[in-house]
Amino acid sequence: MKEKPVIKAADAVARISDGDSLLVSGFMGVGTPVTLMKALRESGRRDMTLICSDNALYMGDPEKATGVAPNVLAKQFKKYVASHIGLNKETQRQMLSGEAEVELVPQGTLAERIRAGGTGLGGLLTPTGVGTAVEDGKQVITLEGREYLLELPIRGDFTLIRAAKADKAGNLTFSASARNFAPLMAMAGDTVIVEADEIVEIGTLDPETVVTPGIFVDYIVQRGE
Amino acid sequence: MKEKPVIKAADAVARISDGDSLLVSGFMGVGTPVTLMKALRESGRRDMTLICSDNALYMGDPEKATGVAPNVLAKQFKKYVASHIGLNKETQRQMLSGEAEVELVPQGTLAERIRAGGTGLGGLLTPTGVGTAVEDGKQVITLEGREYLLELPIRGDFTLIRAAKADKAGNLTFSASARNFAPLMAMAGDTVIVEADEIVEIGTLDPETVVTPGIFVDYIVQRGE
Amino acid sequence: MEYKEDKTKIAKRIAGIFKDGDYVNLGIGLPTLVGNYVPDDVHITLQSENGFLGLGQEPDDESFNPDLVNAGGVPVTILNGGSYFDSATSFGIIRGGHLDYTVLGVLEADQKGNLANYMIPGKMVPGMGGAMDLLTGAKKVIASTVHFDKRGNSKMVRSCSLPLTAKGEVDIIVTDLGLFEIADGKFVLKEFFAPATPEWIVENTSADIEIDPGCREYVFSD
Amino acid sequence: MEYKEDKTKIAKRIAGIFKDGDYVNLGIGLPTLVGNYVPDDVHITLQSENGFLGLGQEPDDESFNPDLVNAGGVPVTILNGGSYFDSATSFGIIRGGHLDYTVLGVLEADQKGNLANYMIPGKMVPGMGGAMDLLTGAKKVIASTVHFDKRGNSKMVRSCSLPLTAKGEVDIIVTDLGLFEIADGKFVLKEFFAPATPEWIVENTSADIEIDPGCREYVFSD
Repeated sequence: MKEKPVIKAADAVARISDGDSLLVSGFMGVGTPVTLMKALRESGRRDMTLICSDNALYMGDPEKATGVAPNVLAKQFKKYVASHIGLNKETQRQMLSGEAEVELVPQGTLAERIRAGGTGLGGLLTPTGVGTAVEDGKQVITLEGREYLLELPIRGDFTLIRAAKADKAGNLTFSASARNFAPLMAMAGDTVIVEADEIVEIGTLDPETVVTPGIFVDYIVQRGE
Repeated sequence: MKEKPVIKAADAVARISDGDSLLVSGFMGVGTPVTLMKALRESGRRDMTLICSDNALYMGDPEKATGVAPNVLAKQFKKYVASHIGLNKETQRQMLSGEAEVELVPQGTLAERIRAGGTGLGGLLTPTGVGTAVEDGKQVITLEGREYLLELPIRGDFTLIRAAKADKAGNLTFSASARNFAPLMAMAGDTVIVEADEIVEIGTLDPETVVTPGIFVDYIVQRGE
Repeated sequence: MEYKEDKTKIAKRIAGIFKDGDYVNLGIGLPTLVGNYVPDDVHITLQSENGFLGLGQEPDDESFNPDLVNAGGVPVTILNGGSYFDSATSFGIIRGGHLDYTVLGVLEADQKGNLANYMIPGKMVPGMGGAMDLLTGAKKVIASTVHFDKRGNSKMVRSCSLPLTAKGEVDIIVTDLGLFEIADGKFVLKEFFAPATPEWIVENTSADIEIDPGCREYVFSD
Repeated sequence: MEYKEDKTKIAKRIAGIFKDGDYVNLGIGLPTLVGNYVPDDVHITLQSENGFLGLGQEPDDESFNPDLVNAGGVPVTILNGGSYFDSATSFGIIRGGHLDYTVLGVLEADQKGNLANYMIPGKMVPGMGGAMDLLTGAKKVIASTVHFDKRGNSKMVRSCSLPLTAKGEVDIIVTDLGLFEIADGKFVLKEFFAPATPEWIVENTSADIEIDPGCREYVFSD
């Protein structure tokens, strides 16, 4: 089986351009590919769209910012697609000042929309959000007397995720609740970059316990490098 | 954690009534819960709907019938929902004689419809089947110039699946390509009965490698009992 | 009667609702307290919507895993029999009706079963997180709240003025004064907690409350 | 020229299309043969739509696993670096455009890129299995077929008369006479296989074929 390129974080993010959309794994900073996000910060890319479960934690002290929050502080994004931004004061500030746009998506709908983007579905019908502000501007479809919102797929130019182990064929496993959005985002990025805690040889991972098959993965980066 | 009831196959299928719909795992007989299907045959239940990837193999010799084919031979179903019935001569005969109805569903669409049924989605849009007979009677939705079929969820009164290991909390692992539809069907049955090659104590399975979480499972049957 | 906020009563009463074997999701804040009062002979399994079943206690130094947090981002443990999954499966569990109960916090709950708990326009726009899915998907939704806000207004109202988290999905409301169900566009008082009386509750709540014919005092054991 | 059916040519030519690192799904029958002719220095990964990547050779007695079969139900093995998944993920790979190529069999293929390969009304109603998804989802669809059916009719036609498996999804057609692409509602002959000549192919095919200006003979190595 052909091996995927194992490259440095700086070389990986060098492929990203200003204005690109990024799918980034992590829930409250748990599962964030921090090496890639640091390299992205150093790259100085701007005007990107960040699609991420939440904007992690920033309560005023940059030293204590977690997950994607340092990149938010570096003002790298013009738009955030997230289910929760309440614990990041800088995102709130950017939103209120109009510096950045925020699209709030219910967390389960966000997961399904990314999955739809990755699996070639044109959309999905969900009861979540019916009768709320989430309904605004969306097609409502009634089936057997129940209303559903037509939600559209989400894809990204790039996916940046963290895995526990990656074999060189790109097969991935994850660590505890750090799994969250990573397996979905792995399907939905035009280019998928994985930051792995550990990179192992092909044949090391049990095919039964692989969570994300290597077909979805383009590049592997060793965490910390 | 509370344990799920471990019961005999005959007691498990005794819960099923004439006319019920069944989701049954297996692809060409690989992954079929054969102990449950044998007990179901002995139960004499009739007029049921079988939702299964395919109708396995029956080329004329009942001794060589595989997977769900012996139940087809026992005329237990009034309707088949499947992606493939070409290797079961009895299904073909029942269809042509009008004894049973057949709904052919593309395999990927069948998987997504069952998943939608299990995850509370009202439907999904797929490009598969556009411009073919699968389109008949379905709503076509055009998004950004591309046509999609609105496909509706499938659920069953009962799910009968085979697992490799089940712990007593209902967590499941599978064996190689015998996994196929089982994890999807586990989500989509009102009552979910698992036939396990091996039943193990709670705490034996690694939470990272559980494929189907116990929340979906109602009863466990030891394969062969 | 003088009202004194009492979150413990709310948590204790909700904990008594669950049956052995139930699967439950507890929201952040007050709902999390509920876990402390589940009787020893009632085994419930807690889901954490960030991707696992079998949510356990706070970790000690040895069991601490930075990759294992609850939906509030707080370090936790996983019980034997637990399992990890991705966010799509997690919300498949939620939306698919596989949870017996979800317990959520309240900004406003109205008598049509509507709940508002995710934003105050112009003031607080944190986002809904998983709350909309939880309200829509769980078999039974329990709204948990102190009866009055800081300014003394009842959190149970005729019609929510804040943006809704979900429409008509609340089944049960437990406050520190009593337990209510929603029926025919009204709150129905099923239980009251002394020293409150049904009459006092009706008089001091800005909503239509019907006193159930079988309404009774719920007595807390210590 | 006398036509002599030659499936090996078809399999060999298709095997030469793949690049190192490609992910490919090979249909049942003729397409399965393609796997035998992929050059040693081109490493492709085969998907089996019943739920795994890394489809390997036939098993020997030792590696035989009754739970491991290909999409035709035939026992196979899995390579190092392979992985198992459920049918939704498997078809997510297919529909989501993650496969570089799918190779499928043909009853009829027409010059608009339509393919019919799953039923003959009144005669054969096996079902489409995964074929509709494969045609719709793969980046490139290769239709593989002997040029003529048993009665001598060309399988490449102006317009399919049989029920379609998918509409306008075929990119490349390889027969035992040549390699064609679809463009502007016509077959475009890109390569011919001796002893066939472009003129003979055009004359003997019941469809509109344009001979590409760069059309050349493809010479098979043994």
